[in-house]
Amino acid sequence: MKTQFSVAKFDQKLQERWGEVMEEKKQCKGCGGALPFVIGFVAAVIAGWVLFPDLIYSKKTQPIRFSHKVHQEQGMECSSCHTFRDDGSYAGLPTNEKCMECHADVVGSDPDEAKYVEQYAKTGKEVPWLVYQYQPDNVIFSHKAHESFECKSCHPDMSKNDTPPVYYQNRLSGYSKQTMKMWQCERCHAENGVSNACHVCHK
Amino acid sequence: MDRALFPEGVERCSFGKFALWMGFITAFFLFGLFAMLLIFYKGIVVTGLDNYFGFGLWITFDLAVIALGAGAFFTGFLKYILRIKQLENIINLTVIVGFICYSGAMLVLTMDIGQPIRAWFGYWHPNVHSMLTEVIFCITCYCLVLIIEYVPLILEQKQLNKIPFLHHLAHNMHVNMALFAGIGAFLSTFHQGSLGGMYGVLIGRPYAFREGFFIWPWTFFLFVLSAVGCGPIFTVLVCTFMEKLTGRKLVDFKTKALMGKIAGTMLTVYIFFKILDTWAWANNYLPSVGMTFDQMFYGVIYGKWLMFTEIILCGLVPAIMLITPSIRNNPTMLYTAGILDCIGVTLNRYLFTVQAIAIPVLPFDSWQTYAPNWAEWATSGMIVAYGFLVMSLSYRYLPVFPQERMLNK
Amino acid sequence: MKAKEFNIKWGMVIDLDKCTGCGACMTACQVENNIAPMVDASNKLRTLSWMLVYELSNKKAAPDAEIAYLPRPCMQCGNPACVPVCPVVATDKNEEGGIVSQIYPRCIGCRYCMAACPYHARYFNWEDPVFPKGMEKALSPNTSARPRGVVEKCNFCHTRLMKAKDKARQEGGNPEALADGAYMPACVEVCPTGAITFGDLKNPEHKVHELAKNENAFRLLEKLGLAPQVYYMSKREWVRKLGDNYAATGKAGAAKKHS
Amino acid sequence: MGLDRRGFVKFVVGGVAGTLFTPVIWQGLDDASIWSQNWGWIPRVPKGEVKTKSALSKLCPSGCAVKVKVIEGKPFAAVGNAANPMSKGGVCPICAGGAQLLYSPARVKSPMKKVGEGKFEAIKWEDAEALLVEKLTPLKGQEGKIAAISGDETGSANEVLSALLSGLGNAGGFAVMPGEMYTATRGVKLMGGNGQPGFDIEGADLVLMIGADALDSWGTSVANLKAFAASHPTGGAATAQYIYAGPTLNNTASVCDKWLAVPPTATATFSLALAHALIEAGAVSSAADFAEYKALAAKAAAGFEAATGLKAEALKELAAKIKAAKAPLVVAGASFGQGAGALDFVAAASLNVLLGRVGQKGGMTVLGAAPKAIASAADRENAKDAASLLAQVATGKAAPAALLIYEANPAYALPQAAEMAKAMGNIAFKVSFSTYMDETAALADLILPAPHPYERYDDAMNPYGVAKATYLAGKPVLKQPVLDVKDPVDVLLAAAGKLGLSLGFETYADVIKAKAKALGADFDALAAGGIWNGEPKGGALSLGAGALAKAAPAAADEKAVALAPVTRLAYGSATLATPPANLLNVRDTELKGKDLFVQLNAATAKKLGVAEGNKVKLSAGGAEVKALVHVNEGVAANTAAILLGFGRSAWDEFTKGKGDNVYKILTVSDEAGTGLKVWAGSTVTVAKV
Repeated sequence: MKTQFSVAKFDQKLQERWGEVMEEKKQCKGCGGALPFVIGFVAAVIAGWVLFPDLIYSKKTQPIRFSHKVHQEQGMECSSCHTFRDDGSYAGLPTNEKCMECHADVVGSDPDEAKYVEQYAKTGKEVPWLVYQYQPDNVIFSHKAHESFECKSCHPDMSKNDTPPVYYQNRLSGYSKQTMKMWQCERCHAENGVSNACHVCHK
Repeated sequence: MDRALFPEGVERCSFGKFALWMGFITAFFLFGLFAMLLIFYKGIVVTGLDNYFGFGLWITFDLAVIALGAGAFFTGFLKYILRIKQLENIINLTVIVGFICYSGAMLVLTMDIGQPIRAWFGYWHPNVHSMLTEVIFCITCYCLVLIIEYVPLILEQKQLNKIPFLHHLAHNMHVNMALFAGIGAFLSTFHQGSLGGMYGVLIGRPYAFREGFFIWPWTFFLFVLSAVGCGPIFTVLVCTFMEKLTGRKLVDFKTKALMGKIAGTMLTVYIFFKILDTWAWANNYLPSVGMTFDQMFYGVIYGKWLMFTEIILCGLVPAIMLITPSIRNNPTMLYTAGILDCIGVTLNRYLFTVQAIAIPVLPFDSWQTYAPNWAEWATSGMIVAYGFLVMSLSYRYLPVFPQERMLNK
Repeated sequence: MKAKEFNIKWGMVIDLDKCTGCGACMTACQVENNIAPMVDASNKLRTLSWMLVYELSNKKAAPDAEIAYLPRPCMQCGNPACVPVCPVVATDKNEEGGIVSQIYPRCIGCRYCMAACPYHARYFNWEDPVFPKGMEKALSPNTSARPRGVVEKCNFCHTRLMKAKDKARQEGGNPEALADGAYMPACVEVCPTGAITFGDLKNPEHKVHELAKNENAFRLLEKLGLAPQVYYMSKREWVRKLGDNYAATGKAGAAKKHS
Repeated sequence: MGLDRRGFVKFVVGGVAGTLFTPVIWQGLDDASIWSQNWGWIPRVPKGEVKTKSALSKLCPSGCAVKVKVIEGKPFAAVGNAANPMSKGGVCPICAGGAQLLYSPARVKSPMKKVGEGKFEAIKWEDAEALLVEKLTPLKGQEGKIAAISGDETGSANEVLSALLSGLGNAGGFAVMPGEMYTATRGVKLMGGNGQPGFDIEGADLVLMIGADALDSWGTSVANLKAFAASHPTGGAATAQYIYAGPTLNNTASVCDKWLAVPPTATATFSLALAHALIEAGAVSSAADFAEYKALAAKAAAGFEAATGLKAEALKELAAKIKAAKAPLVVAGASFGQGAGALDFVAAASLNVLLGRVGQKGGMTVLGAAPKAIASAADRENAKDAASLLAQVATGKAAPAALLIYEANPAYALPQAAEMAKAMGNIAFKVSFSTYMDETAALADLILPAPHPYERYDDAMNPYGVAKATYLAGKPVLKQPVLDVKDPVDVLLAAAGKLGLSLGFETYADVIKAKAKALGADFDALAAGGIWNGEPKGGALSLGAGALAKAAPAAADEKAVALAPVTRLAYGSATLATPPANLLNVRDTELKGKDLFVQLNAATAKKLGVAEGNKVKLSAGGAEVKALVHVNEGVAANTAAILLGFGRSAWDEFTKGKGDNVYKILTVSDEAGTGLKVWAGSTVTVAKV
């Protein structure tokens, strides 16, 4: 009996509620208009373009404030430190061995040089440089095949750079913000009539 | 207590009874949901699939429900394009069945792929040569069409329909339904065919491979025909099942018999070509690649009885039953034929999916067997439960059956 | 779809009369391609073996019983069954050399390609790769480790091809005309009897060019028209029969559709 | 103004719409898929320069000269060393996965002291070494109190062990694990020769392998494979015939021109019956015992069909082929590399004498004793065999108080393994110098972890089977071992010093360098993958008829079948359980889940009343092994073939508890005439369970 009663009551309430909805609708006609929609739209656009990039990227700085400018002023070329090995593979960032040709001991007055000598050269630990052009494991890139291009056609021109730029890392994907995306590789390959077959770049 | 929400002028069971029923179904649904979450968490290693059987119950299930859901597009086509008025008595039901089948299939597909996070690659990086791409696009589009067809039905719910905007929206959608039905018929024909094409193009799988017309192997056309040969009658079976369950008459038998006639006609056309195709396959194609008919079968699990059941018992027999008016007009016989028909088409999908890849094509390889495990059954069961839930809600609250009031006076 | 033609076609000729079934190729393949060891490796329905050595039997009773071992890499078919079916272009045959690629970051794991391949050359990562503690330090640089849920297969150690090309460039050679032996997959390199010969099938200076035309050479399932780039050879008739049933030509060793 | 519900809905809808015009959803989708492509828990692959370093990879019994590929100082792959004249760039399936074994989960990570049944505690090296000296000190000078078992056939470490024992007054305590080298050298003695036999497979144009699985698990298999490959040019005509006579259609037999199914109980009968066929075909020998030999051969021929299940015709055909060959060679060996008596060897080797092939190109050779680095070390062939030693311990005939175990696994890899392991319990202090946590280490009181081949100096003198004296040496690939290990020889030399015994060396490296010097070889060249070779020797050998005459006829047991343990190099060895990377090579007709398969041919299965898939137990000598039946026509008549090397109780998750240890049911008997322990002709009963 009790159940029946409450069911009936619920039923009644439901009916009332529908009535209210109808009422509300009538009251609301014209009120507010499109304004809330516009506010929501604009807020979302601002959040998406301004806040989102800040949220998705973490900022990191290089372990040593390495100045490409200073080295370039010494008359060094990119290829003085970024070399090819005998098998045609690319050595990429120089190791301690290379750096210590000059910096086995402190030779200048820059505190970061002293930091390098103390923390890395002396201990034999390699510097955990952050690679702006980071590519994941599934990519195989041959610098040898791209040797005819200038470094700066893909990399930022570092020769004038005194303080390494901030490293932005995508929190979700783990990629550097400057990681070249696949469409960029593909576009250049297409423009130059080079194969875009999967295995040309993937492993 | 939810009486206010019922369609105009019909009776429904008490809310308590309904809740009990829904709870019962929800239990199955939740069990399947658990399996689904486990699959997303651990990967499909929890299923019975393996290196030999990359496709199994799920793909069979998908193909079967898409074929059975074909009632929606074909009936829509007949009703809105060919303007067979009588079909309006059952058209709503075909739409709901279609919607359940397609949305369920899409959910199963998401589970079935190894990297669901990248499911959208199918749209972003499509391979235009792949039949599966065609399937992905057509199923998605057609699922949208089904939603568009389903929405006005929801909007016609007694209370919602009181809102003028929704009322008008529903009305306008109805007016243009012929357009959607046309689009739906086009899309659906293509992906039903593409599903067949998916197997027909497998040059490495002699059981499935077929020559064809232009880019479409014969299986493309056979799958379209078999789908329209079973979809309408499946809707009839669903309707009859609902009638038995609710104890109310929903659609008059005349309409059902008409659906049976439509299905029967298509099934007859299908089975004629299917037999021709099988004959040509066994006598021309197989010998041309150095294989024999006997090599395609193994033991009981993959025995010849499956093919004979599919083509004769569940193909030829229901086709004859459905095109013979005297048999068709007997309700028991109609339903029997319908059940056989649906089993036949499901079996066909199973054989093309599982048997085709069970056959050791390498002469030194051996037969492997496959049995779905609990996780596959549970998730497939979840989709069935989902279908029951949607159908129950639709039946209770939406004006699905225009004849219901009249028939239950 | 018309099969693409290439100027270079990397291929193998595997002399089954020299394969003892020792399994060094399988081990080297796992090492090169970072396949994590599997605790229950006897469940062959769930293992990953890009290179798999089959045991063939003439099915005769002792003392006439004979067996042969057949290493099965990916066939790199000229007319692959797997490529056109992939919905997301994760696999392709589109590069000079004719190696069928398989790209893990693109693959969505639908396994349609596995259903398509009659050689069972494709494998699905049922689980994430788990190496015994520390063994991940012995990974090869040549192949990225794959997550679960994607399909993978032999690619003739493609990274070695890229490295061989770089070496040719460094040494002033032509990366598109590598010398015989400048590039070889791990299984070829390791095989103690040299049962696998590898090279450019189209280059007359490469040994495989002639070997593939040998009267005892055949391809697996030639009849299906997949046109593999992997050839086998055996002087034993029963072995050749098991390879392709002679259906394509009607008799052993007769004109092969060599392309 | 307050925001009502409808306003809120509009706001949300606007927000969603606005979001569509920002990168949030699109970049989010993209980043999420990139995330799925680089999951943090998927290991990263190394980047950097790949270098190759030469190494002597003694993971397989004969040792492979390899080039180890190293990136960032870490080995990741091994390939053959083409500069090495023995392996000619080949590598075996074990050594091919050598880099991964550096990180085998079975490796002993630091010295361990036993603190209870099956319980160990990690201790420091200085404590471990002190404990070793402490335990040996009171035993010094007491004859019979210290024993050692070495599982290394070729290393100079044996000299150090032997010299150490002699120096401590226990010259007779040095024992070796039973390998073929041991019995074959005894066999040569019975034929009037002296030294280790060698086989010039490369130079032969017909190679008949009796028992010897020469293309997989026997001898210097990689060198043998290279010889086989050279005589079988791809696409060309073969220049040599290979014939295998043994119990199973194994890897060797699979590429042979002919396989003769000979049960392991009938090896000698087969050889002698073949001798008879050859004599019938006109073969004569000037050896003094030819007449006696001829009579023995005739007797064997009479029982040939019954013993082997083969037709006599097969022998005639074979004899004709041998007669037609220019340089036939008979390679004598046990089908699973051990346990055959000297007489099986003599019977097969005598065929080379009969054919006049001793000392010829492509024939059989006898290698003289090699110069030693440590003069006080005993000659290898004078060592005891470990099975005899432990049998004596079991019966109380020997009572050592300390046992040093070097690279050996006697608790697992000796016949009647369970009894051997039990006998070890009678020894108070057992030290295991082992790289891996094997069954013996698990029983030891002190485990001193040995380095992986890439972490140590090591050498190999005359790996069994080589035709001429051969010496290989290697140095570490890694600057630092990946675990807290020490070279056992270094440890022993230091202990010797503390025991007041100077062996003249401080490190194993010095011993090896001295050895190289004694041979006149350049160590650095050897370490770079080079080789030192002596000249092949012949020597007059008899037909061994005197010894063969004493052979007892095999006892016929109607109920039992011959047991043919099967070794496959890829699956490991007596000292190495199947490496994780090689587990995939094991077929599912050999091992399925945790069950081994016993292979029977259809006739044998029928006779035994068993069928495919039946679970059976094989019993002998009070022990049993359970297995599933696999009907396989590649097995000799009345023979049950089953993989050796499974059923591990230690090691790691990859091998532990898989299958059963067939060593348990190998029964030892004394060979008539030689007194050697033999178990190659073991029989078992097979019953359904």
